[in-house]
Formats: sequence, C-alpha cells, structure tokens
Amino acid sequence: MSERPVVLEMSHIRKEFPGVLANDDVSLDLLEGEVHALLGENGAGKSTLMNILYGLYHPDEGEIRINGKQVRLGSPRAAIDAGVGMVHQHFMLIPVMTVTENIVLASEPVRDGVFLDYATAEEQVREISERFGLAVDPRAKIANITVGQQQRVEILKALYRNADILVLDEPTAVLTPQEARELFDIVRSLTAQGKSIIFISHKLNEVLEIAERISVLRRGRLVQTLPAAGATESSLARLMVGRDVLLRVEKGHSTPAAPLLEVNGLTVIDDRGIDKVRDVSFQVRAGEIVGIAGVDGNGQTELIDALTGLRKAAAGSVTVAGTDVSGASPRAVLDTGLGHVPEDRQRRGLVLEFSIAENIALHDYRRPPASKHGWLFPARLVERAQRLIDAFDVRGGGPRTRAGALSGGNQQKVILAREIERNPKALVAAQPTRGLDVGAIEFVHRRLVEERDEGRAILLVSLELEEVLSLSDRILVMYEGRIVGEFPPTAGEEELGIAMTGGRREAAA
Amino acid sequence: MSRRRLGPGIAFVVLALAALAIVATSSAARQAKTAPIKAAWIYVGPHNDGGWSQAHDRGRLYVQKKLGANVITTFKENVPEGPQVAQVIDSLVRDGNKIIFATSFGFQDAMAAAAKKYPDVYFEQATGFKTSKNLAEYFGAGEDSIYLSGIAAGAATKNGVIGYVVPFPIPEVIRHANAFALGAQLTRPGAKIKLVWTKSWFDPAKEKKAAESLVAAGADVIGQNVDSPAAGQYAQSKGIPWVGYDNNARKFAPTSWLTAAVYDWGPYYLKRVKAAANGTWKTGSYYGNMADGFTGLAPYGPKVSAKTKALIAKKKAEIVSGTFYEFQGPLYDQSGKLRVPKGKRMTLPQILSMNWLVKGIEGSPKG
Amino acid sequence: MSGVIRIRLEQRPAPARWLGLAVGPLTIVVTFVLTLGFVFAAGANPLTAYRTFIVEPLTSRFTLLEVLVSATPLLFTGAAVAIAFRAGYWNIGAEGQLLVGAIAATWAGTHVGGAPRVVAIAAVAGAGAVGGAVWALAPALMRVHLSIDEVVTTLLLNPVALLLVTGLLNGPWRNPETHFPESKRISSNAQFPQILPDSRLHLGFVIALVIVGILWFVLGRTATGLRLRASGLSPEAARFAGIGVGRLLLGTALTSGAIAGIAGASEVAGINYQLTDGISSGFGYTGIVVATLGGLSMLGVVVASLFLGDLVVGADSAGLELGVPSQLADIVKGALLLVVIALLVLRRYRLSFRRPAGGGVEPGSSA
Amino acid sequence: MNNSIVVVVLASAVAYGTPLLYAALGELLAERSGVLNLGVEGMMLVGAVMGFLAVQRVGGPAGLVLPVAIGVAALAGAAAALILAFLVITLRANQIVSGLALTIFAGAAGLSSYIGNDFNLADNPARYSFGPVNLFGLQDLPVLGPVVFGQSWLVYASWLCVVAVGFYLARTRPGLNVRAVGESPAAADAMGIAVTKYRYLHTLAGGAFAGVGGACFSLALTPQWVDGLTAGAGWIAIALVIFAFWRADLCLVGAYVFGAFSALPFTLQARGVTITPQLFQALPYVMTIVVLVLVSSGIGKRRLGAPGSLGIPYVREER
Repeated sequence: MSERPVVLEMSHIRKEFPGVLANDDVSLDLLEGEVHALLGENGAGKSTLMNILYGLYHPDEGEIRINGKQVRLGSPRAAIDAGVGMVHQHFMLIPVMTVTENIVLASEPVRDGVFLDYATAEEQVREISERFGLAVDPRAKIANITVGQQQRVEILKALYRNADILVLDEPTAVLTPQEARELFDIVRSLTAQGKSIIFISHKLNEVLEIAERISVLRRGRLVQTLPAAGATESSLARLMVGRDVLLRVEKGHSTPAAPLLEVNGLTVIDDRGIDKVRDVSFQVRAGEIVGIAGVDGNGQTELIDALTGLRKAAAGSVTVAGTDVSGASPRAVLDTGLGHVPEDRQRRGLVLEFSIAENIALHDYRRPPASKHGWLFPARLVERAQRLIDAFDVRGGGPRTRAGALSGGNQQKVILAREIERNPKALVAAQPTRGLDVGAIEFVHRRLVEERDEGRAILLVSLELEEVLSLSDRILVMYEGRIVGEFPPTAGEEELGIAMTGGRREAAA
Repeated sequence: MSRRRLGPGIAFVVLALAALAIVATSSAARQAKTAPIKAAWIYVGPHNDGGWSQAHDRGRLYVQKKLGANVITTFKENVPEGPQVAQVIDSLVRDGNKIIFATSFGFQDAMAAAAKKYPDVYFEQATGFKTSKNLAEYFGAGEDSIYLSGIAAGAATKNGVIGYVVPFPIPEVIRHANAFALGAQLTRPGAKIKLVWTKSWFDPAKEKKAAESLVAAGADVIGQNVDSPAAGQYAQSKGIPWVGYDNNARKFAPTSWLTAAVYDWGPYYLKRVKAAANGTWKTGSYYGNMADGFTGLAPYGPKVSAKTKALIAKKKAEIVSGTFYEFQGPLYDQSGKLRVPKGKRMTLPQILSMNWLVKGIEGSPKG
Repeated sequence: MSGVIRIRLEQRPAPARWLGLAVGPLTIVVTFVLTLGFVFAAGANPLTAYRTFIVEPLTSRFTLLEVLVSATPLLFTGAAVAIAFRAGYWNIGAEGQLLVGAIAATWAGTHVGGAPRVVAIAAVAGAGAVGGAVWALAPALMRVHLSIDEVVTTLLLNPVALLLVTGLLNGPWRNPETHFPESKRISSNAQFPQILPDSRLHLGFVIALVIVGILWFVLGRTATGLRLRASGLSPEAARFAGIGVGRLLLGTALTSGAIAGIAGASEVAGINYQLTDGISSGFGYTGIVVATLGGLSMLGVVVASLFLGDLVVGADSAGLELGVPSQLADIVKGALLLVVIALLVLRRYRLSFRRPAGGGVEPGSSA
Repeated sequence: MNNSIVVVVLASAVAYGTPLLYAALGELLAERSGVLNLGVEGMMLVGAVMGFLAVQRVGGPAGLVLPVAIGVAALAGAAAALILAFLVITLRANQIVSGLALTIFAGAAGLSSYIGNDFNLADNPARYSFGPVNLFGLQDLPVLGPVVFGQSWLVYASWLCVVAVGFYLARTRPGLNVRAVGESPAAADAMGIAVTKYRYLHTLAGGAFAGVGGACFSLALTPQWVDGLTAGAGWIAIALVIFAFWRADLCLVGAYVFGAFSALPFTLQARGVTITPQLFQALPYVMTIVVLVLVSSGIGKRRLGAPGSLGIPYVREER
C-alpha cells in the first residue's frame, strides 16, 4: 500500500476572502487509487480547498504538485489539463442540452478543424459510459433524466477529460440511500481502475464506509489526517466540532392534544402540469413533532408551498387551528396561525439587504405596533428586534445590521425568532438546519422541542434522515407525492430508506 | 443593478457645484457690449444639410461677409419644431441678439409668443403667416420657379408619369405641387403627377422609399418638394431624370439632375439686419419673387435640351413681366371641376390657403 | 501567458464609504478627463468649456430658472423609473408612458373649455396620469401573469407610442388651421400657471417636487414602502412573507407609468400648450439616467435631474458662446452615465492588477 | 411584371431588411453569450458614420474602398461594443442601463453626430456606394430577378453571414461553447471555457455586425451621412432576435418581414392607396410582443429559446 505513488500534493494552502480566512496552512496528499475523504462542517473550508484545486480560486499562498510536478492552476482549463475532474454538489449541467453535449462541452471532437462531430461524440460517450459502468442515454436531455443519472453525467464529464484525480463534492446529498449505494460501487470500480478520489462529505458513516484515509478540516485549518480503519463516528465528530457532540436530541415524552394542522386529500400540480403531491392527508396535533422524510424532489417543496398558501392546491383542504385555509393567500394563512421556517433561508426567508429589524417586521409591518394606517414606526421595529436578538442569542450584529452580514446559523435564529414571536399555533419547519454548524443545529433542535412542549404543532420536513429520526414523535415518509408510510421514531434507517424509495406502500401504523 | 444609495455622494456634488458657482460668479465679469449688431438664425436641420437649412445658412454667411465686423451672426441647428424653440429663443435673446430669424414653419407659434415677450427684439419668421409689431414674416413665390422646374420635368418624361415627393399636406406644399404639375403639363399635356407624402421635411430614408415606390408605380421622372437629395441619388442609380428643390444638389446625381427651384435668402437677410442695426426695421410680409432675384432656378443638368431651356427662359420672362401667371384660369381640380374660370388669376390670399390639387395629380391633398 | 497581468474584480469586505461620498465628484472629474479630446477637437479651452457647461447656468436668475424648467420632466421620469426599479420592475418604458400621457392630457386640455381653472388643470394632469398608466398596464400584466420580461415589452412600446403620436398628428388631430402635424392648442384655462413672473417655470415643477416628496415618504416611512423594497431586493422572501408580489408589481408599474404620464401632461400644459411629435426629447430614457445617477433614491433623483438640467442649459450657452457643436452635450451626458455605472460597481469591488498566485508553470505549457 | 406590387415589395423587403438582418445577427451572437446588448442603435450609427468617413477619405478604386469602409464600420461598431463589454462583463454593471447609456453616448445626437459634424460629412454624396449587382445577369428574370439577383453585394454577404452564424452556433465547437456560456456560465466555467473571453468576443462581434448594419444605410440605402440615419433600426433588431426565437435563419425571415413593413406604405401610396404609415411602422414591435404573449401562454409554456442567463453578469470568485 505504502508503495503507491502520490498523485497530488497540496501544501500550505492559504486563502483569504474579505473578512474570512477560508483556508489556513492546509496540506493534503492523495495516493493513486485511494479514496481520501475530506470531512468537515459547513464552512470548514472543504469547498474552498477543492475550488483551489480546480482552478476556480487562486490561493494566496501555498503550492500544488501533481505527479510530483509543481503546477499553477489558473483556471478550470488548467486543472482539467492537469488531470483533475470535479463533480460539484450543485450540478454544473445545462438542462436544455443533451447528455452528449454536456459531456463533450469544451473538448468536443471536431471534423475539419471546426465542425462539431456529433456522431463521434456520441460514440465516445457510449464507450466510456460502458467502460466505467455508468449507464446513461447519450441523446437524452439533462432536464429529462433523474438526479442519479445527472450525477453520472457529471462523473462522465470528468472521465471524458481523462481525469485521474476526481473530486466528489457532497455526492450523496441529493441521492436516495439506494442511489448512494450504487454510487459507492461506482467509486470502488473507479479506484480499481487507478483513479484517485477526493470524497467530500460531512456524513460520518459514509466517510467511514468508503474512504481509506480521512482528513478533517475545522474553521479553515487541517485538524488531522487519519486512516479510516480504527476511526469511529464519535471520534470523527469530536475532531470535526472540537468537542463532544450530542448526536441525539434529548427530549421528553410528547403529550399530543387537539389537532392544529389538518391536511385532507391534498393534491398539488406544479408549473409543468405534473401532480407533485397526490391525495395527501395527515394531522399534526398540539405538542407533537411530525417529521416528513423523503428524498429531495418527492413533493415536499410543493406540499409546503400548498400548506403556506404559496401555491394553490388542485384538490383537498388545509385546516389550521380549525379554520379552513384552503386557497387562502399566504398572508391569510400566516395570520390564521401558521409559522413557517422556509427551506431556502437566503432567498425565501430573508431579504438579505434589509436590516434585522426590517426582516423581523416583514410579516407584520402592516399592523400596529409596527405601523398604523400605513405609517411605519422604525423605532419600534428596532426596539423589538433588539429584544429578540437578546432572547434568541443572535450574534454578529444589532437590529440595524444587514441580514446578509450574519452567518447562516444566526440568520436562521432571526427567522426562528420572527416566526415564534408571532406565536403561531402550528409551525412548519423546512430543512431548519441545512448548512448550519453543529452549535447552531443544537440550538435549533432544542428550540423546536421547546416549542413542541409549549403546545405548538410542529411539522418538520427534512432531507436528513437522522434529523427526522431524532426530533420527530411520528414520521411520515413521502414518495412520489404520496405519504407511503407512518413510522415511530424508533424505526430503523434501513426500514425508512426502503419506504423512501417506494419499496413498501402499506402503512406501518 | 445596484440599489445602493448615492444620496451622500450626490449631496457632495451639489456642495462642490455651489462652491464652484460662487467662485465663477465673482470672476465672470461680462464684457461690455460693443458696436456690432448680433443676429441669430434658427434651423430645423443641420446647417450643412445640403438643403433648406443650408440655403438659409448661405444667406447668413452672405450677411456676415457683407457686414464684416459690424455684425456677429450665430445659428442654432437641429432645433425641433416644438417646445424647445422657446428655450432657444430665450437664450438667443439673452445672448444679446437683436434680430432673430426662424426658418421653419413649426417655429411660428413660439416666435409669436416670443415677440410679445421681448418687444425690443426683431423677429423674422420664414414661411409663416402671423405678423405683429416686431414679428415679420417672409418667404418667396417658390411656385413660380417650381413651375419652371416642372416644365423641365414635363419635357423629360417619356411615358407622361412623373413622381413628386412631398412633405406635409399644408397649403405651401399643395401650392408647390400644383405649380409643378402645371409646368409639367405645359410641355407634356395630360401628364400625370403621382404624389407620395413623407410627412417630414428631411428624411433621406423615407424620401428614397418614396422615390423607389414612384418609379415602381411607373414614374420615369422624379421631382420633389422635400429637402434631402436621397430621391435624386435613387433616380441617378436608375438613370431617371430628377428635379430637386431649394438647393443645387447636382453633385448627388450628376447625370440625372435637371434643375431645381431655389431661394436666395442672402439679400433679404442683409437688408433686414441692416435695418435692425440702424433702427429702420419695420414689420411686414415679404413675398420675394423672380423679379427681385429672391427665387430662381439652379443651373441645368445635361439632360435639359436647348429647346426646353429656351421655353423656360421665355416663361420666366413672361412671369417677371407679369404677362403670365401659372395660377391663371382655366384651372380644374382633380375631379375635373372648374376651380378658376378662364382668364381669372388667383389672388395671393387664395394661393396661400390652397387646399385642392389640380387635374392630373394623383394623390390626396389631405396626405 | 504566464507573464500576463490580469484585471479582475475583488469584492470589498464592506462597500467603500469613501467611494460612496466621492462617486459624485469623481464621476464628474473622470467624465471631463475622458471627454477632453472632444472639447479640444471642438476648438475650445476645456476649463472654459466646463465652466460654461456646469457653472455658468447657475449664475443668473434666468438660466437658473431654465435649469429648473429643464429638470422638471426629468424629475418626473427619474422618480417614475426609480420607484419601479426599487420594486424590481424594470420599467424602460417611461418614454412611451410620457408620450401617451401627453396625448391624454392634450385630449383633456382641448375638452375642458368652460371649466374652472382648478378643475381644468386637475383634469389635464389626471388624464396624463391615466394615459401613462394605461400604457404601462399591458407590460405589467404580461410580467405578472405570463412572466414575460418587462424590459423587452416596455422598451418595445416606446417607439409604438411615438408612432401613435405622429399618427394622430398626421391624421385626426392635425391642426385644422395650419394643416401642420401639431394638435390644436389646449384651452387657456387648462394651461399650467407660471410660478414666477418672466420665467417659463410652471406648476409642473411643483407637482414634480410634491410627487418626489410623497415617494420619498412612502419608500422610507410606510409599510407599503417596506413591502416594495422587499420585493425589489428579494421577491422570493417577499412572497414568503405573505406579500402579494404580483399585485405590488402591478401597482408599482401603474404608479410609475402614471408619474411618467404626468410628465407628458406637464410638458403639454406647462410649456408647449399643444401636442407635437417633439414633445419629449428622450425624457423617458434620460429618466433612467437620472434614476441611476441618483442611486434610485428620491433625494438622488432630485439632485441628478437638477444636474442634468444644468447640463442642458449649459450646453445651450456653450454652443452660443464657445461655438462648440451641440452634440458635445450629449457626449458628455452619455459619458457621464457610463462613468457613473462603472464607479458604482467599484464601490462594491476593487480592481486588482496582478498575476495569478501559485508561481508554478501552467500545466501543459512545458510538458 | 417586375414592377408588380408583389415583386416591388419583396425586393424592397430584402433591401431594407438587410441592415436589420446584420444588426440582428450581431445581437444574436451577443445574447447567445449572455449579454443583452441594448446599445445596438448606437453601434449602428457609429458604424454608419465611420464607414461613410472611410469611403470619403480613403483613396483608391471602388472595389478597394468599399470593402475597407465596411471593415472600418465593423471595427467602429466593435469599438463601441468594447465600452459596453468592459462595463457589463469586466465590471458586471447592469446590462440594461449600460446599453441605454451607450446609445445615448454614441447615438443620434452624440458621438456619431459629433463625428459627422466634425468631418463635415453631410452635404456630400458617398464617393462610392453599393449599388445593385446583376448577379449572373439574372436580374431581368421574372420575380426572382429583382428580388434575388438584383441586390447589392451587402445583401449577398448577409446571406453568407446567416449561414455562417447559424452553422457556427449549431455545429461548431466555439458555437457549442458560447451557447453553454449563455445558458449557464458556471457550468461552462467548470468545464474550462473562458466565460469572460467568450462574452467579450461575441459582444465585440455583435458590435461589428451592428456597425456593418449601420453602414448598409450610409453606403447603400441612402448613400450619404445624416444624423440619426438608422432611425431606430437598432431597436427593431432587438425585437427581431426575440421574434426569431434566437435563431439565425429566422432572423432572415423576420428581417425581410419587417423590411417589407417599412417600404409598404410608400408603395401603396404611389399606387393610390393611402394607409397610415405609422400602423406599418409599429408592426415589428407589436408583432414581437404578440409572439411573446402567444408563446408564453401557449401549451406548457414552451421556452422561447432565450439563453438561460441572458442579462445576468457572471461572478465566479464571490461569496
């Protein structure tokens, strides 16, 4: 093993963004045929480091050697030429183009110097997809294939360019457990053919399963590089966070009372005319947390949109605290007593250019005390914001600070503060901890449990199975727009995973 | 787009400007006025448009040359016919101009208002009809020379169909079109004159399209009452004779060029500026003619035969001597109705308000 | 390749405050340096030219008031554009809305003969607002209901509005007296009164200031303003907060159109007293310049429109006094806008001229 | 027969559509790279005046001077486009405001007019101009003769340009790359396509095409220089690209349709039919808006073909 050559060496990399030291003296090496995991919380500097490797960012200090030779990676082109391939977490694909077009883009086979040779391109795509066992239809449009297939296209793009070093950035985030398993098989077959892989993740179990060595980053610095053999989830977590972490949320027994959020026969049709939510019915009662688990894109977003009035349901009803809000405007729904923590914090939750005070007033600016007869009272907004900043421990600014200047965790605290301040009967929390660091996750989780104990009905929609399992009192699994099963919090991940992929239709309860 | 506030920055500009202003006022001691009279011209187009405005500018240069140091002439070009004229007049008056010539019909209302506002300034409006104590109006009997140019067109046509590109359907233009048609019918009895309105004094693109359409509709000679030489350029490319208007534009169509009715504004301008300088200026309506040299024909092109030239010379002499007038009965309108009985001449007020087209013209007098 | 120094933008940690303060003066300085060549080519001394351009108009009562007159339409259109942009509605159609407002105002102004003065004036201004709003309606509906980009639709409707004006003026609204393409004059009781004696400054200026003041208050101090700014900055978040973004955009678009329409009414009833096809010399487009220069704030709009008004009057005197061509003013105006666009960006970013870090060789270049 | 109204309208549709076609092809290239160029009108005017200046001042036979003039017009258009490109690509300034600013700067009352005035270009015909070429001696053929074979070299060259641009976008490497840049600059960047370079080159190429479109006016249609000669053709070109669903071949069709509208009222008038010309002049704009409405409200809201990131600046190193 130790005889294997080092294909990549990144040494003493430093990268500073205005106000943030993203990478500080980070060194990393990669052996041929190795899967080297890069582990760290969001914002630990993993993506920055990899973007430097891919020529997207330029390091302030440090050097990169590939196969022993020092290189300067001034652009993605240079990185590609040096044999580096990258599969971004957010796919870099062009939906209106075909699989082949996307793969050969910028390295197209040509005839007579300039004319695109589509036949050859398709042939080549077919050839490498067979060689590496990555089945895709070369002629399909990206917009029409599944997420798992899109990821294969991304990997094929790198392989097509003869990448020997492959960076996979959070590759399982968008996949079902089954698709993730297939991906792992692909990764293993790639390393068997001599490819070296950097595998970025913050999921401990995955890293332990696939990697040979693990490098842990924390706040821009490399904490340690250790062999996977012998490491445990809790030891890695300690390295990641810098202290012991509670992986499970402590919570008391729930005592559900009257139903505050009732959904009956809800069907939602999206912009393209596809029914994304199909005949969904459930209840959330006062004092309980109901979790909705499912792979991304199975109707969760449309369900939330329908609950909060952002999208009209095609059929069915939504009742909040006994009032039918079907077809009501978002404002009416919110006024009836629904709180909402949206999944896209920066786009939907906050106006980043607004101050914290203005963001907190977003919902109720039109009522006293914020305003009267259309006149606004800025001083009162600031006063209230200050109170909530103290109560929710928002750090990094005062009431007049731009929301965009806060860290993700503090932004989420502002949203939580706003929603809870309105004293809603029911609270819809969508992906409430996505992208937050462990400390903020703990805060959000604790707060949600407290609100449950206060007697609110909480609907938690999350793609993190672990989060759903640890917070919920009941778990509903959504697959292709339907609720395909209800589970107790004691259910196993495996069991839920099968349901999440439509493996079993009958309800467990 | 950045939505950040600029308020403070802008406020800074204001302060800076104010400071500059104070500095400047203290140093901006205006010169005492000297002897030469200041005269100004307002043009609707560029001063070198190769047409109407340039003809006026030649008049201005003539004044400048004749009076030398005794006059300071200025001009404002590209002035739209609309509210901006008032602003231009105001600034010209403020600049010390004693006499102001406005050279387009659309300036008239603003000139009338300005005359009321500035009683000490002399205003002169070309092609208008309003006068007051200090507002005079001047133009010339273009129809006489246009009639002569029509003779050349009539002599040049083979099939008897002549195209005529016209701007706005106002009495001035209708009068000109009628004169042109009557001239053409002298040498080519029964000639048809097809009109195309461009609704613009000066628009090369439209004038070319108009000429093109006329040729396609059968015209084998093109005449015009608009200002640009675009129709002539097209005629040249088709080898078709062309009659221009108000400028010698032969260089645009060397072989197609027949002639054009032109105005010589210089002598009138000289007379009026002199009068303004020595205090003898009086209002009035000047209607210049061929007798006093105000109107005439541009030099002929190669296609005008000696016979035609002689005929034109004869007619010109008759008009100058008063033995002939083109608007003399019998005159029939388009529908064949007798408008002016035989032997009767139209009066000046009649021709200044003409709103009907003579027999043989194809097109609407309403545009 | 390895020695190439690259220009790239780097985000500043925080918007540079000093630049915020300096954008105004810096814009002026940079513009003047950039346009120096043109001034020299025009044969003028740059310092004198710029003094004439900018300082001189502020040094006399007459020109100072002319600056306000020129700024009046820009106050309207600048405010109209700024309010729309703040809400995230890219109204490029102020020009067309102004023109249709002018049409409606002219119609009202010729139909309120016997009415009391207050009623007549209110009717004209109101008709202008309705006209502008009507022209803004279709693009707004298309944006809200069909998601059609309003930049394109509002832009394309501008020439259509101008064609509507010329169509009316050459057709049914042609002046019955002169047959010239200009409308009848509006009745005298509908004309905006002059604010000061011996000046063209009229009621429109006051209306413009009031509107700007109201918008300033609404934007900064009311719930509606908060909603509007929120949808401009983040429509998604605004929707999530329960704001009816569609209706808000519709309302803002109509308000913006109405304000631009009043600009048209103000030009008709305050300056021109009739409709002509030159009623707007690009005020709608200049309004975009004004709004951008003013950083989309109402205070900024006031200052920017005064500055541009200053430039217009200054260009006038520069043409007269220095004989520089009239185009110089538009060159300076255009350059000013280009420079301010660039400088606004540099407030958030800084330019860095450097080689990419790393120090090694580009792979492939030595292999 | 060749003077029948149909033939006349067709022939003038081609002639007057040609400047629109050049400008639209340029706009198409810029938009395909993601840059919405609202400065076309200004670029056309700069091209028109510089092309005319070249014809007046460059010595030599027509066969040499005219191509040189077209080259100068293209360069001038590209130079104007460079200003826009610097603002919107390097500085990432707002594309709408920048484009309008450029038109104010370079347009009918600005730079182009200044140059025309400074060199005293008005009041003189072009020394040489592009006249009809009797291609293969087929000009007298019925119908096809005047429409297809009796046009100027600029028209024939525009056909080559349509084929070239269409082929370039659909079937060549840089064509595929530029479409990627316009659709998703982030994806293109990740694949090593130099986004900035592509946007610059296509914006400049767009400016060059616009310059040639402007020169069509000053060197062919009305071979003289007048302020504001293009009379809004640049705005029609912007509409045309939308009308043509961002396709080169449809740009040709649209340009000729719009070209026909501009000449039709005069043709009808000369034949005794009076129709308000403004109606026809408004048609290009109105039809474009109608097409937008029809397509966006049609079944399934089919995408028009607009590049995905049209008008959006690309920012890589920013967090």
